[in-house]
Amino acid sequence: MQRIGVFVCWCGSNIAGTVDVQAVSDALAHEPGVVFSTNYQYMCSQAGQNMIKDAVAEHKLTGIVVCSCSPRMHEATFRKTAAAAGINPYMVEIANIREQCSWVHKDMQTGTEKAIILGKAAVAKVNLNTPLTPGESPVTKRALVIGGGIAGIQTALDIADAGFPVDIVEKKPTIGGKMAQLDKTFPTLDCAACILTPKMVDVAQNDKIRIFSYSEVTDVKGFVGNFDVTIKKHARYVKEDICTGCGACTEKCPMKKVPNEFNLGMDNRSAIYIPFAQAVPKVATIDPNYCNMLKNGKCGVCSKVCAAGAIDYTQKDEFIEEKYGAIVVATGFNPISMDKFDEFAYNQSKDVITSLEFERLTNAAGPTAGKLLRPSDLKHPHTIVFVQCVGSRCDACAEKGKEYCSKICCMYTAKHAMLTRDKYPDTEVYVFYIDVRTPGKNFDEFYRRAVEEYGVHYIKGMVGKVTPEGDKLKVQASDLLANKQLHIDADLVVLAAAIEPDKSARPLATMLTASMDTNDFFTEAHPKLRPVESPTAGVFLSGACQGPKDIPETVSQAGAAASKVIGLLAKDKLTGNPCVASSNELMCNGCSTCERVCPYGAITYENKEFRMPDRTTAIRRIAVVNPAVCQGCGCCTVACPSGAMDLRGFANSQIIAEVDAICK
Amino acid sequence: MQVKEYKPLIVAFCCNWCSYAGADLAGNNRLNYPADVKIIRVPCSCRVNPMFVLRAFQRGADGVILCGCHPGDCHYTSGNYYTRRRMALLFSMLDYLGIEKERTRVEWVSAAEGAKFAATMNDFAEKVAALGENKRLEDLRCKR
Amino acid sequence: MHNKNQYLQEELLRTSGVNPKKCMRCGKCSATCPAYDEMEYHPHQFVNMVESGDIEPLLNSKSLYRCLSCFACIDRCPRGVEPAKLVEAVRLAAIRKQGANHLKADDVPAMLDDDIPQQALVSAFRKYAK
Amino acid sequence: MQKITRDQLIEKAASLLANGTVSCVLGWQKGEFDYDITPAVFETEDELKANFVWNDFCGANFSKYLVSKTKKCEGKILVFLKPCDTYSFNQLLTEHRFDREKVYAVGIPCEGMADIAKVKAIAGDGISAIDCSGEKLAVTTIYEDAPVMIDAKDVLAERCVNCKSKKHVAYDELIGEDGDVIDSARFDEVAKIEAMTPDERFAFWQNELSRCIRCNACRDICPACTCEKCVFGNPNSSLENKSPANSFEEKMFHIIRAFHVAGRCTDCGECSRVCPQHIPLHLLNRKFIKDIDSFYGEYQAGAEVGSRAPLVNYTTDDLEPGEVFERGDN
Repeated sequence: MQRIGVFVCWCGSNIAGTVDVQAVSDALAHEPGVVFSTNYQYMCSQAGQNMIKDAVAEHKLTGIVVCSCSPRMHEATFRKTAAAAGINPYMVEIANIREQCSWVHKDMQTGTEKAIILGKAAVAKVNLNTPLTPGESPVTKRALVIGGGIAGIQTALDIADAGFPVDIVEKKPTIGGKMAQLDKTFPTLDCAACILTPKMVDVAQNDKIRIFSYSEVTDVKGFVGNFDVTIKKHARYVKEDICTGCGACTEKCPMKKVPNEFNLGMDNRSAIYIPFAQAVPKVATIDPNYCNMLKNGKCGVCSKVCAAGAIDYTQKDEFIEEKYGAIVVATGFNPISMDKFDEFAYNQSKDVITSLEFERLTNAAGPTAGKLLRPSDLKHPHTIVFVQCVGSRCDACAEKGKEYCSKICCMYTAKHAMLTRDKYPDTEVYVFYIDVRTPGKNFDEFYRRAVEEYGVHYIKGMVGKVTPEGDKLKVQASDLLANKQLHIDADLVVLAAAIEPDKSARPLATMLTASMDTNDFFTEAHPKLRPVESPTAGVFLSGACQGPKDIPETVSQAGAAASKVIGLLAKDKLTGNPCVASSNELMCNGCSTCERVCPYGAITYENKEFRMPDRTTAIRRIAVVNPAVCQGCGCCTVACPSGAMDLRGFANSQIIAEVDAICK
Repeated sequence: MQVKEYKPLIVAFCCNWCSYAGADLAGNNRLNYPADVKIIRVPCSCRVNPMFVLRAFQRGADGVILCGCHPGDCHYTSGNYYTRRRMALLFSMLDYLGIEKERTRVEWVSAAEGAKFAATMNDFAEKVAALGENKRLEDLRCKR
Repeated sequence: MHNKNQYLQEELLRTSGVNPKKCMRCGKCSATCPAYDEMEYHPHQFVNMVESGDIEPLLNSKSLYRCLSCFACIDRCPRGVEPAKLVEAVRLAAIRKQGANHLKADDVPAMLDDDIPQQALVSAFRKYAK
Repeated sequence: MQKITRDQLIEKAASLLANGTVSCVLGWQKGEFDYDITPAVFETEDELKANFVWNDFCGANFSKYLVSKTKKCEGKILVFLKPCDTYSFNQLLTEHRFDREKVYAVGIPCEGMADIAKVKAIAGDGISAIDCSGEKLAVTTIYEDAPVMIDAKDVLAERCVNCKSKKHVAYDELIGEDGDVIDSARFDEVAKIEAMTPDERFAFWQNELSRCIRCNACRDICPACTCEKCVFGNPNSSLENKSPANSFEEKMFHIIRAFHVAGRCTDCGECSRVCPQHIPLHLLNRKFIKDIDSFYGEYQAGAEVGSRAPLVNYTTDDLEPGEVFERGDN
């Protein structure tokens, strides 16, 4: 028989305001197994925890029930308290009388009644609890970073810096990501390439870091500390280790009409290409969709001009299997498609562009070599209209757009407007905004400078319609403060498109069993306290895959993710979750049903000799659970017809005891 | 004689990762739902054995609801897919035995859906209350 | 804020099905409105005024009848507020206030005219027979 | 009358015993009466000749016995399998419940088995002998001198009237000819209950299940219920329930039993055959089979070894539990 102590928390007035805590502790004092019952203002405080420790010593407690806030909040706290008091931490159960009782009910009587029942259920469960000890598993001291943008680069550098090997998997032929496409960065206006490319070089030169470019993750198995990952390396038809990146092939390639994705299709590249001058790895890649040699066997020019002999038209996709201890997701973002926003005439006029396209138009390495020329006729635009919040902050029910604020648009639009006025004082620049959101160090000052020093016209209101007419774009907009409708003849319209997670994130999340929100951003383990960890152990989040972020924030999160990875890889062994399935060999039929439903392949079978009731022996097939692989979902326990399979910590008998206590 | 006001007894099995967190969020946002709902935490909706559901009814529950992560979002990848099949068959069987189908329900509630959790519980409690006491599951054997 | 028109406001929200609290004051409805210059109160003001209970001026404004019901504001509103439906509801309120809110089935034959499209009659009947 | 004779089977068994292929034979033998035939293990030709029986009352499905017998018997066991028995045989193999190498399976055709209750309904009580060797069943009672002649068709067991398959899905050797899978009307009865109002369904099942005496015969005969320890007989399962303690427990027992075998039940009908209270238990199992077929696509347990049963499988777009009630066929 257990000797259970019950501790009812007031949580100040959070619980005590709706639940008669004295009545609860009195009622639970008479439950079977309970030898001590009390209540206190803040059980989670040091004084509260000491109270538990004292009671354990005084009353020789073997089990503890805390009636308090959600176990998701303080289960770990009270387990530690129990351990400190010399009780197995898994002899603690929490009755959630705050989130699921006092906070959702208003009436003292019903709240108290419910709290007592929840407490009884917890007591009933503790009566059947058994001490559990976590198993141990080794840690593979290597990390995988998925995505080679600034987030992935920073994370990889920081992990490598601590001495652990890191692999970066990047689906594009080069690392660098979105930041490589940017011109200048707010609020300091230093050029993106100047601060990014040295980091890219650092990655290339770091002997702890391997880059799998033009590759993607196709399969993830295993668990924290022991992931088995399959990486698919797409055939680039160029031998990576031999290519010197001289670029002779790209010059001689006769197929030059391929839309250049690095410049967002605003100019062309050749079928064999190096995305940009500072690409890492700086090796050519053949685009099989356009290469004549690969398509119909006619050409072969690149192979002839390559002095190094790096071209290999027979290259095949390659699958690499590698073991990792930790995985960092840094899959980043993309601007959303403007197809559904007909009113801005994005698909009708070449002179309506997104902000990312504007970045390329102003970049010295861009299609116009840094001169601000409008795409349709390469003339200098004199009137430019910037539209903010295109597709951001939309109604959840709206078919187009996203519900969230994309966070970075206010600042980059201010940057674009300021730079335009700085370089071309003869242009009129209008920015239509709903709100200007500039929470960040030196951000608001930056925006004010755009208005006060550079004379950018900030207008509170929205653009309703853009109509191409002749070589002008007729912009119809509202000025809410002046209460009038504006008609502007613009030469260029720039849309601050909302950003969304990269499309590869969703299938990756499924592979990693990491959860996502409705917008396909990865969910963090705790929104405030564990912002760089995924709820799936061993999976960490870096950059915009977790939510919209600017560069400073991305870099700091990348560093934070790296430090979490380092903390994990620094351990030699991981202690697992002891709440895993186990099979009672005496009852097991060996029927393989459990094995079929296990998502982790944690169950295997072995033949074992048993003594039968009639004193003969027989060989029987029985299930064996690998506790390091089992994650404790309990699916097998229900599939098992004989009830041989049970889940520690959530045993059939424990759940039934809870059901019985509630239904009494 | 004083007639005691009928209060339904509802057992809610919530998976630890989504629905239990959704219930916590309902609490954080102070969204009311009837105190008749008592939550039992399970690691995954697939931990819920049909026996638990029947046991609850046997011991006098008036309604049993299972909440889990949305299909595709299971913390354990596939648990809720199995739950979905198991409960579809179990509920169909209970219906076949003439037991009111409103007494059982499966609802997918994510950790972000505190409002949905509260709304679901309000709706379910209301439907169960409308059915009154759970006589059928208790009395199948005894002809009256 | 004290709201003297609470009853009327509730009526408008009910008949229109619009929730003006969803508005984030971006002004896209007004930016998009083809009849903007004809109006005294513009679509975004309409939403704002109904929300604050400042409905009398709307009832008496000609703006009410300048709305073309082109629904551009409904289409483009990022928040799904549907200002045109609110304009329509205020129009109906204005008509009802004048007592001319009812069209009886018996009145219809007298109004029959080859030039009136059948659709107009049906929609008028649907609207004013409530 | 069965197409193959007792003598044919004894001859086959004797020759396999003689040449050492098998060391024992799982067959039928007469019980107290001609119609209560029980399974038995034969080790010699003499035993076979003395006690082996094959007639219209040999309904017992031997598959389940292989689980324990293969562990005990030295050498191979000869087992006679009727078509419907072969499905159970395969299902048990899928679940690794016995060693295929230790079994020599002889498939035998079946013309359908007789239901003694139906025989009694025609011939009356006090049956002293039944002769199945002629065209008709000759039933002798203690009250009449002349035997009552009954057409076997008129007393076919329900499961044989709705026979789902005359095809053997597993055997080492076949005696006689193999048949085909039959497009049976076995779900008609289920559909009839589904078509009732909830109140009628409740009344129907209350009437049926209230007769249950929890003798566990249905569980003990079921070839899918081969658990080393049944949850209902396990004191540590919290569900131990050897006899009904309160009014709900029959239903609990029968729902759980049907659920445990859902997707594994081959619809052999043994549960209903052995029920002393004549509860149509097969209607519970068939409900699950019907539901599985309509929700997740047709599936016949035991049709092949190693197939993935519907309850250990899923698709991402399965129907929701709430949707089962919205379907037209419910």
